[in-house]
Amino acid sequence: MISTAVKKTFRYLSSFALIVSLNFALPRLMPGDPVKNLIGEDVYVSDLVIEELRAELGLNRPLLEQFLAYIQALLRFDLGYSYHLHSPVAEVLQERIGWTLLFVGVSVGLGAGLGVFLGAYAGWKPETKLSRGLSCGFILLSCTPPYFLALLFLGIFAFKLGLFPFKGFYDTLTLGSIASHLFLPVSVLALFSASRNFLILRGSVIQEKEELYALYARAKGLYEREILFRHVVKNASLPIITLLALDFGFLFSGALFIEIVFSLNGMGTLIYDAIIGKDYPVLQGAFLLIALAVLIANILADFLYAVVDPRVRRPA
Amino acid sequence: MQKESRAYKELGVQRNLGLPKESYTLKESGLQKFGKIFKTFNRGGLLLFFFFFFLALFPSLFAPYSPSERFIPYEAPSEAHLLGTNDIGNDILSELVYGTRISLMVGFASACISTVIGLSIGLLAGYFRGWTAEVLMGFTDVVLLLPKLPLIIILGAFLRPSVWILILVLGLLSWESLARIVRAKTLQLRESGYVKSAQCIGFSSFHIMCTDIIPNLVHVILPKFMLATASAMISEASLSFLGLGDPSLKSWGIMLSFAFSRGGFIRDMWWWYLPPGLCITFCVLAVALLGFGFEPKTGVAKKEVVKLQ
Amino acid sequence: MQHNLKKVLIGILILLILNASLGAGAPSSSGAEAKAGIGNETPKVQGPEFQSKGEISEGILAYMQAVYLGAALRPPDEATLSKAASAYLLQLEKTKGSVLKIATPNTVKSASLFGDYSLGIFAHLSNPPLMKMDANGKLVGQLVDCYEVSENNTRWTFYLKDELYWSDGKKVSPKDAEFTIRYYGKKTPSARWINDTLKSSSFSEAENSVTFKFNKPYTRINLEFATYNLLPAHIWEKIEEPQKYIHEGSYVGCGPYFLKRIELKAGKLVFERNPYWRGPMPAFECVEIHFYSNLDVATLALENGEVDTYYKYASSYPYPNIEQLKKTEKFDFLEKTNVGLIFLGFNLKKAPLSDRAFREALSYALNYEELVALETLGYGEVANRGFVPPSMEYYKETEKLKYNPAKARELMKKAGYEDRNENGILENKEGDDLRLTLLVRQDSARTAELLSEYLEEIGLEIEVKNVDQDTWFTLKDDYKYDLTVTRSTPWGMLMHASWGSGYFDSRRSGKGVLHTLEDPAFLQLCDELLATTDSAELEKSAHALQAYYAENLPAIPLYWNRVVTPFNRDFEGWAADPLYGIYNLETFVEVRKK
Amino acid sequence: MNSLLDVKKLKVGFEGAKPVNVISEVSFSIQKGENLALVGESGCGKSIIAHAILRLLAPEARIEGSILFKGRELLKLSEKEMAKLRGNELAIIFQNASHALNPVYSIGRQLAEPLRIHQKSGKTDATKKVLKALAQLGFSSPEKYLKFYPSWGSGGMNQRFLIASSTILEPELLIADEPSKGLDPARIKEVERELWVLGKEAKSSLLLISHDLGFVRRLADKIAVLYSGEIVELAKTSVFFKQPRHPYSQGLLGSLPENGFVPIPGLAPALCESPSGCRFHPRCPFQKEKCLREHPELKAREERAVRCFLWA
Amino acid sequence: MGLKIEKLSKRYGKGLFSRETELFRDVSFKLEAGKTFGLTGPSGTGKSTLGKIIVGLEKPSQGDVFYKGSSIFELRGSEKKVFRRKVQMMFQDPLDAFNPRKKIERSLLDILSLLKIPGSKGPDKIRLMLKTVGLNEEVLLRFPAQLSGGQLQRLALGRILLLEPAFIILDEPTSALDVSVQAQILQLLKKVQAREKLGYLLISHDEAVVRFMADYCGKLEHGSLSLA
Repeated sequence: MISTAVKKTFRYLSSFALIVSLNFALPRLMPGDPVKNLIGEDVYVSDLVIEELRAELGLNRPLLEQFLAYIQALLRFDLGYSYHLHSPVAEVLQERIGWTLLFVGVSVGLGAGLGVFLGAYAGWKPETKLSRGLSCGFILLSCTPPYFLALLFLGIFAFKLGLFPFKGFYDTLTLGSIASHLFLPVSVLALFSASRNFLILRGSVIQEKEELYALYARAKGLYEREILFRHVVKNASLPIITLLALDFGFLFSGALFIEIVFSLNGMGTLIYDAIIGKDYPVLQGAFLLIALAVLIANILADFLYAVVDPRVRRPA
Repeated sequence: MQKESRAYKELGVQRNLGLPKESYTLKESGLQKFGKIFKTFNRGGLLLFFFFFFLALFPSLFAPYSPSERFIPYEAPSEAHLLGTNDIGNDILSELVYGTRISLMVGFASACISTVIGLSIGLLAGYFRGWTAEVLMGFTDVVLLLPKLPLIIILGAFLRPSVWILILVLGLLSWESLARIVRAKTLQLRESGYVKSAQCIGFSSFHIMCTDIIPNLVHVILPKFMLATASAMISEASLSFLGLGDPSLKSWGIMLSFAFSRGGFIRDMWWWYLPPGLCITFCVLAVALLGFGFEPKTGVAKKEVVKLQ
Repeated sequence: MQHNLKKVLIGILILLILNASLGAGAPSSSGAEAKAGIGNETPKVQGPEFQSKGEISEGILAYMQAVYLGAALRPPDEATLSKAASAYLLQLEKTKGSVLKIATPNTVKSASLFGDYSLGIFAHLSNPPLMKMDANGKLVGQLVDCYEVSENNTRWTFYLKDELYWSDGKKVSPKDAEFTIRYYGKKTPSARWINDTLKSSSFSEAENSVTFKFNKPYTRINLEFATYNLLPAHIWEKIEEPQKYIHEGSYVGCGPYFLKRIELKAGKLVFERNPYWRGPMPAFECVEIHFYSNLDVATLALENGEVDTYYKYASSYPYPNIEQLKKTEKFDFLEKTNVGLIFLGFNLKKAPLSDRAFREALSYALNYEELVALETLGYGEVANRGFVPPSMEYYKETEKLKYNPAKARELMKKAGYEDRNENGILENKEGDDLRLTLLVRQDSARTAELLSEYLEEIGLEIEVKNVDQDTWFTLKDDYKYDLTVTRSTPWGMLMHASWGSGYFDSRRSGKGVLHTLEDPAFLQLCDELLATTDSAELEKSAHALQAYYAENLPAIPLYWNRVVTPFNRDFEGWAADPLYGIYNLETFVEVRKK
Repeated sequence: MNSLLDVKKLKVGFEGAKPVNVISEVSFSIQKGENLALVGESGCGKSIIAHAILRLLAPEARIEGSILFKGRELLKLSEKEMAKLRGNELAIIFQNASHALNPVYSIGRQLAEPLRIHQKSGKTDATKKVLKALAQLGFSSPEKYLKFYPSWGSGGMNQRFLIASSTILEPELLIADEPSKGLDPARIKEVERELWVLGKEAKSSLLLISHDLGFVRRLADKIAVLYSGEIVELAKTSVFFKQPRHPYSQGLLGSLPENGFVPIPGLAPALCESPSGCRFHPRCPFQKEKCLREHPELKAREERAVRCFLWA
Repeated sequence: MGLKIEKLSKRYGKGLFSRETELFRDVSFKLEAGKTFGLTGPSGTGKSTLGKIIVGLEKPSQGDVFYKGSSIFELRGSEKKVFRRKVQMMFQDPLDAFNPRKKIERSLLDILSLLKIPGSKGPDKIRLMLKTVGLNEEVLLRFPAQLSGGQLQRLALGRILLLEPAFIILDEPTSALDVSVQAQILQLLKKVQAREKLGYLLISHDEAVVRFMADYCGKLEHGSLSLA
């Protein structure tokens, strides 16, 4: 027990270390001069100014020194300064992540619920027309690029039918406004999340229902539905916990496309703008944040797993 | 032991029915019905896949024109141009047909890279235990925790837009789940009687891995390979949308991104933006369905991957 | 309710008129004094009531003070009611809640008025720069009535307009102008040249003027000052790091509107009428700028009528989308030839493009008509050899570019590029096949496709190299290409010695520029242009420069396109300038619902 | 007749790629309080009979004949009615206890489940009963096990939990499906004791399915020997062990350690390819020509029934 | 010459943070040609591990195994190869002992090619072996899953015999089998032993089986071996 915990901690730490070093190395290894990117196009700037900026950014110091400075800064929660956004990256991220978390969180929740419920049904009765249809639908869905679906949704529901607004988290800061603005993006992301959960749970239920305990539950006198929801689903949905944690990164990136399409000013558009503008500090910071989020989600999942699955927390 | 058969083992019929394992009456009949939809899926998947495969192999047979030939731009579908023409007057159908090869290539090439890496790491870590395995799996876990798509997007932003770099990045970043399954399965297999006997008999580790372990991993590797292909194709399309694709090689993703950036969507030219989108979806579907077909019916492996230790 | 409102209105009006007498003399005189040489038209007058707008403004000033600052109201006196004032207030009342909505893909990324690129442009509405470019491409005063330049071009004096008030009620003073320019020089890297070269500055409250002395001659200050947003010194002098000053609003402005809120989460900017604005009253209470990360979505929103018009800096509304918009029959379009253009740049430092004859031959290889048809969908025209589009000042008519592949081949042969080994590819003078690298950024991928087709047609082998922005900069700066497709922006065309010279002068460096031309004749022309502010001399040199372009072809403009801006038919009064399109003060003051 | 369970001419087949008949015309009955053992080698269809009685077979199974439980035809009951019987009056103990228990629920919960389903017991009431059942099965501090999970205990422990769960409602008929398979000799003793106690105290009848003859001998009142899907000998335990009549029964006893591991020659046929004539004839030391051609009937005489021409 | 096991100990879990658990310590006994050593004891005491150590599948924590007077852990190169063939192990689950993806024929031919027996002699050798273990040639064309436990266990023995070993570790060879099949296999083992002068280490928890087979036996309990 202790050794696995230690091993896990070590792995989490080294993942984090890798992410941090990757984060540090990426912009420095890649082509292009970050300093030149800080200055707008078509603006005449003397070389002296460029050098000044370079010194200001510490890009002329030896790598190791830069790395140490970087680590020190990280320890102070200083993720650097974005010259494009004119504020410390940490502040930008802090400001942006809230809404994205809300948007992703709601979608993940809905997606998990929908996926588990429908997946359980489809796995339990895989031969019915409904569950075949569901399977086909979700497989198709999981095979569609997120932005494509988002644009189609927007085209149909917002433009053609005029049911929902086109952009933004809200117009006025009221619950109704937020709900109507977030309805489409959340639906799209939730569908994606659900499609992944659906497929996993369907397979998982198909497999779990063959387990002896399911047969024994029947031998105890439980009805079909009770066997499914009391015995099979809990076992079958255990993998979803870790899946959700691992998928956290995926969902963030799915959110990226959806945010662009729906002009949501969250992490996704932040990253997109940073890519377009080569805003390295923001890119680095966002990546670090997402990686950290995934890491934390995984730690939570491990913890949750131990709580839910007695096999893991077996006493000595 | 094989998990799925547990319930039926109780019935004691499995082993001595004297039928080939694949057609154990009970097991098969149990799986037959769900097997059926998989089969219908698979037949569809196979057909679709071969359709795309032939498009990729012999585009000139299917495409009415060369993809670079130009006609009147922004034409609606007509007899001459079944899917109309795009912004510079290329025949969209021809472009679509020629795009198949590039999209499939991106998918398969990156899946090959990830499969080779995943298989070797998983196999080595599973077969030889000890510190090397610890290090390999530790590394795998670390990679597993990296948020893939954001990282790919960021790498795509930093690197110059080239299909080859894209393939490499996608391949190098998507091997870890395969490595985990392979390792889990290898660990299981190396404890099996036949590997132990082979070791006793004196076969070399290499021989054992090649003849005893890898063949028994095929049904684990193939679905993963297919799913990796599918996800690489989606990633390529997504990156193209972000403007991180390689516009000189006209994959479906690039076509789609042109359709959006050059007014196809807004002019409601569904014959321009829908076909590449549907092609991606259906090609990925075909590949994924093939993958599901290869999937071991046990699903034990799946569970093991997901569970972190 | 209505009764009450009327009462209050009347009361206030009386008050206003009474107060108006305080400053009645001064405003009327300065308003008419449009000095010669500065083509600032007197604002169009809406009705006879507005003739004495000075009075009204003063009144309103007091009214505002009363309302916002809680000054005591004196009892109403109906006798002193003026028709003008009542009309004004009625107008105010009538337009209450009216909003003009503009869609833009130029998303504001951070709420930093000073730092965000897009926000800086949008802030022209609330904090207009001193100068502006008029519809004909001429530089005229915006906040200044006129300016003077010393003989040696080192001393510039700007005379500010009277009746400019900040939205907090303070008068705009020349100190604000001096502060603004100094502040920009100190605080932004791109304006550091000001800090480095500004020897001294001074202002005179009496003359309402501000003077800048530079340590070397500068001839383009009037142009430069068309970009720096005027800032209220009393607010910004307290802000040490303006770029880091993230503030959602409101901001004090002196334009017809002031920036009320920056709502990034809702994806919009909200401007509100500046209560102290003394010009003609804008017809809307609010102007909202809506951001769309995705162009298609912006278009859809426009089609649906969610917004009234579309604006993107230096760009047209996407041509492919126009047709769709026309179908709705809700929109009219404003067209203006773009100052910026797409051009084929050459690496003049390397054979064969260093050979004028080769370039000459190459110029006949491109199918300009088709480029116009495919790239601009007809919203453009074939360019002249003189590069500079007609929307620029001192435009000179030069020969039109012509497509004639036969002639191109013939000229190639004449210049010594011939396919002697008959492999379909021309050889250079040494006998090697001509393989040229066409370096493009991803947004010009389509153009590159067409160009390589044309060039291969005359027997050149083209390798298209699609790269990202960064790599393009690097390769371009290292001269690792033969041909490249790039674009110039209106600002880019004006920089350096103007007329696009900034893109070619080899003595310059910078992100978007090619710095390939080191021909002394060209450099001489640039220097001449940079040395004068005299319009006659400028015209002469500008014409010479365009003739040089036409003769030597340091780059080939692929087409001149038009900036098309759709606007809702229910509105009228749109105006566009070559630099900022419809986003100018004139538009916002003039535009109103039909 | 007041048999508790009366199985008549039970036939079970499976529809597959190639439909097979695995059980052919098996008939037996169990009286109240009587223990019957079904013995035979793996693959002879013992467990299928057990599952057929509880109707737990996959839907592909074809079941013919009749199974009367307390006079009710089980094969004609609806799934709902069947569910009411299962676990309540008819219970089963699976061989692989560790897998038959749901890994994610506590023992307390799983043991209480039958009470909740069939008796709608409240929580405290159920807990009380569970504790009692655990105590009965020899757990010294049963409270400890309420929050215990199957994966935490050993196989033997789980076997006892499973027995507790299956017997908590004191079913009238308990089917024990190979309860001794895969267990240590010591554990087998424990299970044996519990089953014995159960029969004595709860007055449950027991249908014991096993291939372990020693185990069966100590528990069962009657023994039915199954070979290739049919009963070849049915007799009282004491009689059977003293004097097995069918050649297969004789061979089976001969293979036991105490009889010197004398093997039956040849291999048991697979269920789907039963030989014609007497199914045992290829391995029978006493085979006659008739045995090759004709299929012998099960003939009853002197409290036993044997399917052999020799027995005629 | 026999196989001498001297003071073998096995401990598990030498991790940084996990406690070390001792499986058994100081186990010594001898295996002799033509004789059977029966090893019994409750499950979980390391009987199988002991067997695996002797065939070299696992390493002991302490102790040594001597074959023909030299320690088997110090053998290198070809010597090691030869020794490995001399001591073989038969496992509990016969189905598990064959690669499910290979036909029986393939599995056996692989061994012949390992032994470098020329292709012409192979079929004869296999036929002979099948006869020894009492199987029909038809089994060669089957996959392992198509054979019964008894058949497979016979094949497992036959496969070992192809290697011409001197000692076989029998790890619960019959506990997965039915009574009647168990008897068959035990008889077969005896027959082969008598003919080939093999030494057996029979690991079983079934004392009746051990009594029947073994010439001498020991019981592994609480970590140590007591000889009887």
